Amino acid sequence: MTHVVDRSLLRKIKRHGAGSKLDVDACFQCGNCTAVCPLAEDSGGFPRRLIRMAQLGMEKELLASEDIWRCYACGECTQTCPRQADPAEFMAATRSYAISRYDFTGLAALANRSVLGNLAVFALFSIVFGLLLASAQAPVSPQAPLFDFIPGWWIHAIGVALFVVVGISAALGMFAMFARFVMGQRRKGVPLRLGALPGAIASAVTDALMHRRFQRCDSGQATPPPPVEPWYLRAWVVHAAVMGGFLTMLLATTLDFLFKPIGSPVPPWYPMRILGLVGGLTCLYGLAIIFLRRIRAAQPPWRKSAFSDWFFPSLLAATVLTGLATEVSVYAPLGSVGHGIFFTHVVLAMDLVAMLPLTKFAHVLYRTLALTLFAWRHAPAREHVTVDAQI
Amino acid sequence: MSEHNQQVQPQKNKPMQNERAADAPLRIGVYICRCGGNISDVVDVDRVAETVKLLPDVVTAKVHTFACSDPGQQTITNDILEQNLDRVVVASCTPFLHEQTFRGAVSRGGLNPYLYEHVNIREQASWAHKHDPEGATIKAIRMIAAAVGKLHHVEPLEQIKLPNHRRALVVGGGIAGMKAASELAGRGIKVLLVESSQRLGGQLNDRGRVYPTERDAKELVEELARRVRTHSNIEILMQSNVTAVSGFIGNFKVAIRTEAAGIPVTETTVGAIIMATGFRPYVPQDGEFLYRTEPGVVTMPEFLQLLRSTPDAARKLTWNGRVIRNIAFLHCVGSRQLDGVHEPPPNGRLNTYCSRTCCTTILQQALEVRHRFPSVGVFDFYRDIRTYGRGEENYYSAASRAGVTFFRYNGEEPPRVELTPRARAKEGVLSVTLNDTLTWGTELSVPVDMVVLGTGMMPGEIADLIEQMKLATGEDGFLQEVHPKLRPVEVSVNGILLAGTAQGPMNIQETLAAAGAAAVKAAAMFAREDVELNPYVAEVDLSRCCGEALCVTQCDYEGALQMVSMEVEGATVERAQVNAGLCVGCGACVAVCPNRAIDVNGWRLDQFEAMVDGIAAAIPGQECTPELVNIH
Amino acid sequence: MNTQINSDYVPDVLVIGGGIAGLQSALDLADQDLRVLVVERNSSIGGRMIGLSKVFPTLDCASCITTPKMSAAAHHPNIQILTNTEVQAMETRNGIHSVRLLQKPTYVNFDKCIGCRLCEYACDTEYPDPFEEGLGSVRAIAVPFTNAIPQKAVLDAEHCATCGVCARVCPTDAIEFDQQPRTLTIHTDSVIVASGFNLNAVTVKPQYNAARSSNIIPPTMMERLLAPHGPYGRVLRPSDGKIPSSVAFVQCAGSRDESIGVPYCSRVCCMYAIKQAMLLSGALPLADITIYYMDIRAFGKGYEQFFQNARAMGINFVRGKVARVDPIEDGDLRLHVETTDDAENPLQEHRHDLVVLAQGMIPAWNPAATTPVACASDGFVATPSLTDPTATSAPGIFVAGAAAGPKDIVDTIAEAGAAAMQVSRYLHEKRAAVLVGQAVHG
Amino acid sequence: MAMKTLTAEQKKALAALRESIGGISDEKRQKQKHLLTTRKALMKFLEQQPATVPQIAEALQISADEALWHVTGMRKYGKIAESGEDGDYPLYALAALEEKAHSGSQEVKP
Repeated sequence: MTHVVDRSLLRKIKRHGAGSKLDVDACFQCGNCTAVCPLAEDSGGFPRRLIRMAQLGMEKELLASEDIWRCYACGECTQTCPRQADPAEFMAATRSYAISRYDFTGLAALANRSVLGNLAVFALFSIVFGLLLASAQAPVSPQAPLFDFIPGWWIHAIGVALFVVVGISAALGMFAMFARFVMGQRRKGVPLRLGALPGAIASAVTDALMHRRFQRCDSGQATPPPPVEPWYLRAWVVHAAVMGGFLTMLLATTLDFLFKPIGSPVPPWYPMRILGLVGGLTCLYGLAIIFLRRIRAAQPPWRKSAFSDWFFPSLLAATVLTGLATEVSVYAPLGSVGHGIFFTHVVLAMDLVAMLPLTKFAHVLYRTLALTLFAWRHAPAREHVTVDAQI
Repeated sequence: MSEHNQQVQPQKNKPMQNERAADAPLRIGVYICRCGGNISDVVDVDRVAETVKLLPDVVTAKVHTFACSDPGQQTITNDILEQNLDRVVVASCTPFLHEQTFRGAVSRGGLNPYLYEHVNIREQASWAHKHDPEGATIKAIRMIAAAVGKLHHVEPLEQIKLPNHRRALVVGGGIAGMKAASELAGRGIKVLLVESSQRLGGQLNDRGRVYPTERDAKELVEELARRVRTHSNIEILMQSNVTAVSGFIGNFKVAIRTEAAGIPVTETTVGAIIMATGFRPYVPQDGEFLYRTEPGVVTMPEFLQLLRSTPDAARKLTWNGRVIRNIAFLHCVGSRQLDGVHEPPPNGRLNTYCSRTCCTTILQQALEVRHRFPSVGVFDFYRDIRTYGRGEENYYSAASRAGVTFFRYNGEEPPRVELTPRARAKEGVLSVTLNDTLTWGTELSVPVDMVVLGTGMMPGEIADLIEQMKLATGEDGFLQEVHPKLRPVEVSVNGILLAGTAQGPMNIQETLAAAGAAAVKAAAMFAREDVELNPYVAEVDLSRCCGEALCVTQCDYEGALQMVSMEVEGATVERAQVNAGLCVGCGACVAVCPNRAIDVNGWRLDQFEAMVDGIAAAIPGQECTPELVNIH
Repeated sequence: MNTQINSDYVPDVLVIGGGIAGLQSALDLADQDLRVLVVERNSSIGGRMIGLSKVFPTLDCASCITTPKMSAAAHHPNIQILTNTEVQAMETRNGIHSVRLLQKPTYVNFDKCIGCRLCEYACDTEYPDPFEEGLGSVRAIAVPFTNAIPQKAVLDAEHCATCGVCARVCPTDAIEFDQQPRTLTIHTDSVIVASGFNLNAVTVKPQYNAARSSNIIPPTMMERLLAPHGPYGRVLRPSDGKIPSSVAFVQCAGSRDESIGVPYCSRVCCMYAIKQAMLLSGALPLADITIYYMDIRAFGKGYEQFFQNARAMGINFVRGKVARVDPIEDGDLRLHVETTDDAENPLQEHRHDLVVLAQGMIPAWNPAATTPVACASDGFVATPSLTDPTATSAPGIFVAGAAAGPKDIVDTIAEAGAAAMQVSRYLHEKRAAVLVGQAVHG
Repeated sequence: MAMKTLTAEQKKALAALRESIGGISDEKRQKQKHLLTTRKALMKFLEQQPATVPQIAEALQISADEALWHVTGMRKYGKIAESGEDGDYPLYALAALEEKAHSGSQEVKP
């Protein structure tokens, strides 16, 4: 079966890149990016192979590949690319493109292609959640507890509904990717053993949580001599701080939801409060480092930033900051200002969840799925992996 | 450095060879070159030196790492002066490379340069018998013994001096010819420029812009044409062909026929001939990539013509009434051909060489298409992108960035050009299919409306001139230089020089440089009043010649040997006479003369006999002589 | 002082650089009875070429081609040569170029030195030999190398222990410890810039780790290893003298790479890598030899056949840009490459015990800083004329060889001839104009 | 080799040269000393038997590349010569006194 070349795919993907700066057309297929990548394995697929797929319009193959998600954007490829074609940014743009293609609502495509689209989707969600919350708002005095200002049950009701919708949407997106992957493997005639799937899931989730792969990017194996950064500045630690902080806050919120009666007052040392606070601060630390790097733009992957690179951390930071302010206002009532902060926090938190399957944030899901698929694809061959590749 | 200059002067006060007492033994020096290791890795040069030292009259035998280097030459010069040597043997590489070098060293020692013998123990011993060191060593000894034998029979010779016509013939009015002509004219040398067509500028007239300057080829042609047309030292003959060439360096007789009616054949004399006959573009065979079968398949010259004839304001590129939406460019059409992969042309000779200019030309056109017609898709099928020259890699990166899609094929599996199946014909009537190595060997098919064949260069059609002038061509069919580095623009016939693509594929700057290089050799030659030639020509012994003229009938070189009338003892008789300028010293005459009345100076029969004796003699210092023929 | 040339010596042409380009230009001019002064900043003429082993595609030994030209130039009555001399500045007034030269002291009187090397044998200070790319050793006073011209000893003050033994053994009292640098200004009608090229450093791409292993070498070092009288007399790797069993050539290691600021092709690397590979397979019949390349650029006459011969000889060609070279145990190196040759297993690691990096050609001298000659954006001398490719932006100043961009020897020699032709035409026309002017005004 | 004594002018010029290169630093002196002692030790070691570069390096407690450099220099000036191979490494031995290192011409004697 011959493939018929189609140039339009690359144009579409480039729209997801950092402005007009993505120069991936310059790629002359030398393979430097793949060979320099600390994470490239076996097929040597990425990034060169993925760029080639994009150049030729092999969309099916591109979307069926889990490889785009295995990249942690360390920027080594971009730094050393002989044509300065910016493979790392290409990978990021392709991830964004894939999110848009996996999402059936079309909102992802809108949000990811342009600044305006991104803001529009954000505004849309904010208005919807704002109106929904406002609709149940009781007229209360500025001194009233927060959960009298907006009833706790109403927040929970919207929250649960939101989680269900987002869950379905995310599941559909992940299924879209999963199905393409399975079909792709079948086309290639690669056998997949169902029995190996649970093991693959387990290893992928641990990988993701422990940042095992991400650590390889920071191993100093790549560019010598490694100007070894202190551990607290390494990219994977920063990423783990954001991720871990966020998950901790999510855990604290969930535990609150499950075990604490709504609106019941608790002391500041209440374990879930402390958990939330620690999570929030950790997350903020990570975000601060990320912002600093993007502002300094000293080296890839920070040199070029798409709007979405700013948007998602900003949304997260805003959510955390309003959350912390809300905490403060619980113990030191700020009156209607406190109510305003609380309202904003809830809206932002809901935006965050709602935009999960649509934005960069979706990589939490897709990357974990990709790691699973990768582990699954490799499960039968595990015994042979140890052969030294040296010739 | 002043000391070098002093060494140039021969020591006049040294007794010359002919002043030697007749019965005094000769004093022969033998110098054996290691040639880095080219010789000494196989031949035991130290043993050779020790052995040949025992040969009659050899007073010194030395080994040197690079005899041709300055210290090596200095050793020889010094030994001649200090040890009163009167004969010298150098055993090294081919005389082709360094015979002249050592003649110079011998001259600087004050010795007649023809009292010197060159023995080739590299090509003929160490290289030929790489796996038989013993045999090679013995052979080297025997060859040196032959030279030593010969040296007992040589006399000093003087170079032949012939008058030098300070006028050059430039054959071909392309940019190479025009450049060479204008340089020489500017130097004050008369030039006759002969062009077979009606216009100056040759192939370049058919080009658009030239890379990497992106200036119009017309500008270049017009500037050079203006120079040659306006220079008083240049005479131009258009629509003219050289029909006959005879003579020799400094004194070539050429006949030129002009196409126009009524003009008689011109005969003229020139001192040097510059061959600037150029190339011709490769024309694919019928059906090669569907050429001449499908109108959408065109060669690069045809495509250049299309681009040039399409107005700048045109929004669309059309060909044969069809709008072109996608174009494929194929590299290496008619170049880098492989045995067993490509169909040989009727002459049976595959073009195995790289045509050097096609890659950048293709990329330049691809870029122009993308710039002028942004909606046209451009697809490039290559083996290796060879944008080697200054500024050329920019075309490659600019073409990539302009959205040209590249495909890479293995030489063994060229892409196929096919008619598109009816179902997909709306995307393009043609398709190019290949196993793309950039896409992990996947078979890809690209529908296009036009396929441009990146055709390369072929040798010009100058078989008659090659025959006339006894020029050599290489395996590639282009004119062959003597040596790519030592004598890059000279051919084996003295006085004939190569300029530009007659010698092989070149781009414009390289062509202009080659033309300049050819011109400078001519200019140097014309800086002398006389032309000096090697004295290896036949000489008639009138006391033995009986006028049978067998030699004349045997001679292959017109005019070299003629019968002339002369007075001998009162009677007018016909005797053979040699024209030293035309005689090449081949010896065909020597073989047929029944009276041994003709012989070649420097290679006389008695000298050959002495060489044979030298080879056959017992190896000195060796009790049991190894077999004479120890050669595989 | 190493010469008797003074400022009152007025050559017709001053040639900057005594490499193959400069020598060929000088010879072609001198053969037309023009007086030529060649200025060379090293201790010997011969340039880059004299350090090569053999040359492609004929596999002639480089010395066999270079030394006769060096010798011819040195013996030519119309050619003067100044070694150890640099051009400091040049200015042009009324068509006359005034070139300020700096002659560095050699501490040896060249008129007295007879090249006997007794001083060299007596000296007991040695330092890494620059001619051998630092692999061999040379004494603080020495004749630069076997084929050097002039064959005169030169004292290296930086490494000299000032013991004076050289002066004590010199049979001709040629050693002059009190030599001082000397400047002189030469006035001339025309100049040829033939200042050649350098290679960018092996460390230019940090991913190749050349700083961490002496077995990652530049191609010029491989030339010396292969040269008939190279430092080791045979091919050994520099870290421990092992006979290599697996040698890699990494192409485009210093050119065609925008990430290191050298986007252009260096033009000669493909061919010399193939040549070195062929010579290596002769020197080390058991060794594996691999050339990692992006495009093989065998464009010249006979080059493609040379490449095909190398393939037939069993030299491995792997298409892919080497991304990393990591030093591993036993002084060996591991190369990381993604090759497009192998669809099944493209991402490969290969172990070698010697790696040659094809470094990029960069200009050896920037004339734009001190002379009227302009350079182009690639750093090489600009040649703005469409019809006269050896003309620079400054009238009367011409350029030949690698000073005007990377070039192989064949193209360099042709260009040197072309530059010489341009000069002789320029001088002829200029002088004719002066004669006409005199006739008119006189 | 005939040794002359330096004239007063030569001594003065030599002192001036020494000064112009900034004198002979301790570092330079140490380097020179190291060169001479290493060469001496190497000669002594090779008196026992031929050795490879790694063996020399181990015996002399220097790095292998330094050992190779010394071997190279001493080979160039005719002190040692190659004598066979041991595995992947050439062996080096003391050169017989009459075997001078290659110089340009065989008959040029130091």
